[in-house]
Amino acid sequence: MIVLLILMFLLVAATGTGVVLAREPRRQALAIAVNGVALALLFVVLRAPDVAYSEIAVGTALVPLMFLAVLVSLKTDRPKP
Amino acid sequence: MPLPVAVPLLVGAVLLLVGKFLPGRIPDAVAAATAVLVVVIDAKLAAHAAQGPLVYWMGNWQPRAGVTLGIAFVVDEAQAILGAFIALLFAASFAFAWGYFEDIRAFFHVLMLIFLAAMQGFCLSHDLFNFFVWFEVMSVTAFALTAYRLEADPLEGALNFTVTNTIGSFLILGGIALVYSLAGMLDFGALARSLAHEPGDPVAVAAFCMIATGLLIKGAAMPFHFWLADAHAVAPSPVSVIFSGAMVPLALFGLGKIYWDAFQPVAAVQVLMDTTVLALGMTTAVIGGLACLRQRHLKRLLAFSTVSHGGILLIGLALPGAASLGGFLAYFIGHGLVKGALFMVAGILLASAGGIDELWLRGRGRPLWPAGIAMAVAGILLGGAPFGLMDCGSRLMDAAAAARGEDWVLIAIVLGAACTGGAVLRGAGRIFLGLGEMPGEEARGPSEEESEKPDRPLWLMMLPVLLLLILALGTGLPQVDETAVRAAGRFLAWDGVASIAPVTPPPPAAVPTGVHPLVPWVSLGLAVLIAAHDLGRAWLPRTWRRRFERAFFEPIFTAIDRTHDGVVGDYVAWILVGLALFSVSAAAALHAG
Amino acid sequence: MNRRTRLVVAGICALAIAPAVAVVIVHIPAFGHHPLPYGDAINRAAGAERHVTNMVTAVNFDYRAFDTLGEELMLVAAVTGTLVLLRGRRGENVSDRAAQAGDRPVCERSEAVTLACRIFLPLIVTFGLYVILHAGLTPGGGFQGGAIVASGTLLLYLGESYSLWRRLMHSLIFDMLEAAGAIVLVLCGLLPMLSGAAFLENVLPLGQTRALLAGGLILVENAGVAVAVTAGFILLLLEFLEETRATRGGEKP
Amino acid sequence: MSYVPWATAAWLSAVGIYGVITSRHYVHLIGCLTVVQSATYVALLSVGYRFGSVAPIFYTRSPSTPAVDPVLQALVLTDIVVGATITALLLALTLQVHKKRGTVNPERLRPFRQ
Repeated sequence: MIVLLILMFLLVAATGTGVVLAREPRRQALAIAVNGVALALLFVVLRAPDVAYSEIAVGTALVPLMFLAVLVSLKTDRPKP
Repeated sequence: MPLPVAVPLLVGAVLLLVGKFLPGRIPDAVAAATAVLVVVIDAKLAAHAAQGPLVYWMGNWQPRAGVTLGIAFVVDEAQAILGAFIALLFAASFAFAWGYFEDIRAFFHVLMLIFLAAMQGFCLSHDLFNFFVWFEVMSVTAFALTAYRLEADPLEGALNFTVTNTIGSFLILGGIALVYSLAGMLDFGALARSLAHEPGDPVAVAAFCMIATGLLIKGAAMPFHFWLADAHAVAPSPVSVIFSGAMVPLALFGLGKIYWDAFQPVAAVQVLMDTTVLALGMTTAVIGGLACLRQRHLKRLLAFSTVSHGGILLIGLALPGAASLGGFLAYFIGHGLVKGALFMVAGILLASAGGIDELWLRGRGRPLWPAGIAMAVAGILLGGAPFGLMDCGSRLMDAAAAARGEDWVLIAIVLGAACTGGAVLRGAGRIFLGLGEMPGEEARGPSEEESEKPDRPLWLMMLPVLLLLILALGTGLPQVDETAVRAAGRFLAWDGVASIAPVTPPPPAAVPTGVHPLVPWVSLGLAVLIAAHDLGRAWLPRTWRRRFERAFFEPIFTAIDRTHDGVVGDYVAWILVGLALFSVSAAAALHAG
Repeated sequence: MNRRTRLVVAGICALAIAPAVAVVIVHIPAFGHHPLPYGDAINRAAGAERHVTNMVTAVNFDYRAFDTLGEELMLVAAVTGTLVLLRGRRGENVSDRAAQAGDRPVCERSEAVTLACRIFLPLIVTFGLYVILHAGLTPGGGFQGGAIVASGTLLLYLGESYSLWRRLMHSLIFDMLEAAGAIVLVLCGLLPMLSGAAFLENVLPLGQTRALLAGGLILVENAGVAVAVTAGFILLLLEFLEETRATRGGEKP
Repeated sequence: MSYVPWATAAWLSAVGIYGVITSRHYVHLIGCLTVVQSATYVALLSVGYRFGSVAPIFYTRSPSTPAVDPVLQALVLTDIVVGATITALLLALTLQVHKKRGTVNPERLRPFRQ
């Protein structure tokens, strides 16, 4: 159990670092989703299934989707100089 | 007792539902009526709380066997009066904004009503996490309201505001986690009881530092204040009224609340409050005042004056005792009234004269002379005039500082008041009298072109201004000192423990009188001198200008400009500086204890 | 400050903060052995008092329902703010139909994708509803289920077409649903007061433990939250996706 | 073992703040803020954890089984809403700023440029 916990904590730390280091925003949206999955797994191990559900729904689905939508519209948007 | 929160929430939600179908001015009227209703409820609560604190458990979850299960509101006079004042400011702001926002679906009113409810909740809540929830609701509505005009500067200001304040709220959450790991409780009273067992615990001190930093970011103390000038200067004027008049001081009051209600038993936290927070307050008062002199964008000028007066409020909070807390309460309300009136004057200029740049506006305010008179009166009050509600506040702080032999604290108060009052008087003289042909340092301050919708008659906009100024002037009676000190004394004695233990009235505190009767005059004189100097530069000898100003003031002003550069990364780095400051001084405090 | 100065400043500060963090980490009560009087009291009492088996739901919708009220209004405020920000420029009039994608080619979806989405959509929505309904019994609740349903509806977009999704997801309806959810929550607080009880006091009959309809007021609040969250998140997605369409002449859908 | 959770939380917030300070793209900056936020989830839930306990759901168990703290889980649920709403607002602000200024580099966005 303890080993599993330590592993999960390290995984979350690593994926979180990955989110920061993914400087290309489109890749970062993916990294956020991965981090969300890692967090949700950690929450399951920490005996918090309720929180894990909402992290899955929000952290891996809704938030990265909003990021992607914004990135697409930033790309298509041609501002007047 | 939950009504001050529930009523505006309900009205806000209903407005969101039916706003699309409401014609014309109905949302204005409904929102203003709601704010007035909240004033009435709060005033009734204040009257009831005169006998003793009112404790209300949401969902009727009374504590059981010493364990608090639910969330409590604890209302005493001080909080109820503050709540009533905030709602009053909202009512004035709604009146000022009458017809200003007639766009889609009353969104403005919905956001403002939720904002009002959040402030009431923040003010009355007695539970650490609930306190955070209302703090966060307050933030979210404030972020959205800042960007309401959808121009470039408001959007950038809102981004800086959001990023810095979000980091602040994460810090508060971290602090909550630390506290919970120690006490396993969230109610303030239960926390205080639990923390009293470990007076020297570094975890408790760290928790306090994190929560305090979060609140000081919102309360715009040095070095966390950078976002304020960007956000308050660009928000719509009726919103700036609330930001400067209520939101920033309320965050500081929140700091007082978590300190007196929960963390006071921790010895090192007391030391921190006495030294670090006091020093931050003094620096903020002075730096804010100097930066204020530098501005030509009128709303930005007012924003920096809020920073400065926030510093003065922080001084009142950091000095212990009922007298200085009473001073804080009086100054809170007095400053809110005056600053609200000033932002409304700025709004009038934006709407009727079509600009906000002090130099551009020179002489153009003449047709709006009533606003000019209001601005001058407000400037005199800000400058520390020996009458009015703000004077009550500074007199009490003066007495409290003198009682501890720390009279030098007054220097910061006088400097802050004089600089901000001087800057406002300068603006009034230049805009409404056409004085000051030759601009000074302020000429190189940043500015931009903007205006607000010019469709409201002057008298309608002047009405709330007059109301606020009359209140600020007319309530400066000796009885106010007494009420403020009594309310503060009871807050200190009751508020923390009321949720878990019966309370008895504390012995009535003596009302101290200011020991330095000349201080207000010095401060006001200095303010007038500063204004006269800036407006009459053309007549000053050139050597004076070259030698004195260039050598002495220019480096200061340049440094201020450089640091307030609007880059969010820098602001976050400054937050780290503040955190480092807290870490070092907390270590010192623990070591000393 | 340029980036390097900023990093140097931050680094120096980090050096000052790091020892403090280390001291805190050493002194914090050991992981896995915290005193948790509040949580234990709830775990002991809530099942018997509120006839629910999910303690998190009991906390969220009863013991600390006042937090949830604030949280929901925060969501409403944020959604309203986002609407102001994104709709303000486009104007209200166009927001009820799909914005023109300009001269972009409509990409054809492969039948496999359409089929997969048609299969998964009902599954996800059903699962979301299940999570909402079983708030009192098993993990989940209005918030989690609402978020699941909201993201599930996107499969319509993926599998069918944007304009169909847009037609079904009529924004006015969700505006009103969101407001209605918030009103339900506030009324959950206020109505018990009419009967002389406290704000948010659970005055409804509690029902049987382990039954679906147990918990009294918890059920109503859960429903209100579910409606507000579903509508709020759908609105957010709607506006952000609309934004990707609103400009003409983009090269990529 | 006892230090790992707190170290993780501290690391996440440090690395997130580093990202915020050095970011060149506002969307990236917002992503870094979500990392700082995840530190608060980790810290809160770690405080509520207890060895040898079950989740605070007693559908199939007796309520006397030792369980982890449900209050903190409720707090984290609220925290997640906070995060999602703030992210949405920030993204909307970024979009609009891009329309007005044509850039999303935080270092080029400064209100009141002289």
